[in-house]
Amino acid sequence: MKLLYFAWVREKLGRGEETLDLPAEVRTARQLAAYLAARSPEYARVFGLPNSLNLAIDQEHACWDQELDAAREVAFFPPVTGG
Amino acid sequence: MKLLYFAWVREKLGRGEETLDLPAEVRTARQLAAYLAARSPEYARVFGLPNSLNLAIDQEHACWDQELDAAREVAFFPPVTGG
Amino acid sequence: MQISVQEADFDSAAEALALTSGRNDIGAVVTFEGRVRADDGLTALRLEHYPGMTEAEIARHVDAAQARWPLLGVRIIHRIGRLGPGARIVLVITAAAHRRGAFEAADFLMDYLKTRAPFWKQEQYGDDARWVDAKLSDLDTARRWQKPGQS
Amino acid sequence: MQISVQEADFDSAAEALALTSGRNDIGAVVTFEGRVRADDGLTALRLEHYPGMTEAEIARHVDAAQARWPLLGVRIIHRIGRLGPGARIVLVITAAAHRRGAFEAADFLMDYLKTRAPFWKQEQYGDDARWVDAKLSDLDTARRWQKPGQS
Repeated sequence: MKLLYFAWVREKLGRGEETLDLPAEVRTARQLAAYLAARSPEYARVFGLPNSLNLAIDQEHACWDQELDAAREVAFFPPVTGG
Repeated sequence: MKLLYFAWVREKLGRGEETLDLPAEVRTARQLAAYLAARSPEYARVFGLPNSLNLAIDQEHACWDQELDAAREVAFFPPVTGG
Repeated sequence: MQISVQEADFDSAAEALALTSGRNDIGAVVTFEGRVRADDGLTALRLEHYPGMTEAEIARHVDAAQARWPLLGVRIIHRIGRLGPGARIVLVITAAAHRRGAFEAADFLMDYLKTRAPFWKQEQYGDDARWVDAKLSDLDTARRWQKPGQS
Repeated sequence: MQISVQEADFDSAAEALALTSGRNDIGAVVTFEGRVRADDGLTALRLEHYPGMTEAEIARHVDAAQARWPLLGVRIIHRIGRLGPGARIVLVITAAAHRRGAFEAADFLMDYLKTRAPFWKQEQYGDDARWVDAKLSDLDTARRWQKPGQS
């Protein structure tokens, strides 16, 4: 699965995207965040408090309890500030 | 006193402005309309039904029962349709 | 604030530039342009106004808008005379630090231009001409801006 | 509708012309331009976005606006990259027969660009840079457009 990171999420993780093979038990966005938080202290700092993050599944805004199903890409980012 | 007429008021009266010496008993805009209505059938058609007209006293929107006082000019016109 | 009543056409972009150039405190610029629609075979509009009162009445409403929203610039142009289909009639530009004030003030000013500024439109359909009736819906729209207790 | 996300500056007047030229059914054109304010000594903004999602998300909101108001044209440009004080950031143009739809749709689209389109702003103050926090007031403002029952 392709993961994308934007704004300070990208800066804190030191990368804008990566591709991971996820274990079968990671079925929701919340489970994905928990899985990522366990990878390293950097990931724990970003994904330990997912309430300050938003996410998109296949380029649509999504909720933490949404199923990943056959998603091709998941993006994590702070609340948007365009306009 | 200078009287000004706009849009169909001007067309129906056949003039855009005129200056009249008003009798002392014409003290309000409503009394002025009644005075004008008595001048001729053309004026009666316009000023006999003042509810379809608006007016301004010295270039400010005014009400029919407003006193003319020392007004220099009074204008009669249909509801405005700019913009 | 600058208010013009004129027969000549206007250039909205040049007006917006004049209002905002060299300023770094403006975050939002709202431009409203009104145009002549060729509904029902209309061949032209003719616009008449009350010289002197028009400018004073618009200035009063710009003052009211400036008292209500923190505006950094206002420009109003209203055309008079004969205007063909597609012609520009009216321009309102509002500039502010934030978008809410700019949007609301432009909307407010258009409502008051429609319901208070002494302009009258005559529609021409070939040789036939008729004065446009005021719309009750415009009065209702303008009434949105009244505060409780105002009539 | 035409949606662009670009580093290049834009010309609002040329965009409005392209949207409306040759049409006699448009009575109202509302243009919103957002600009960089130099508040508190800001030296630049840097704007980042999510390519692909940005365009799709904006298109969804333009569709929603077109379903809600009888629009005759919509043009949206959002800039990305480094923008200095006074620079244009965002353009929304709406065209309609009547002014109410044009005003409301432009206002609606700006609220949704602020709260849903995946852009992120970083403020630069000399060598210091900080990501802009989302404003709760923007969410409240966008919520005005929800119909009863929507969350």
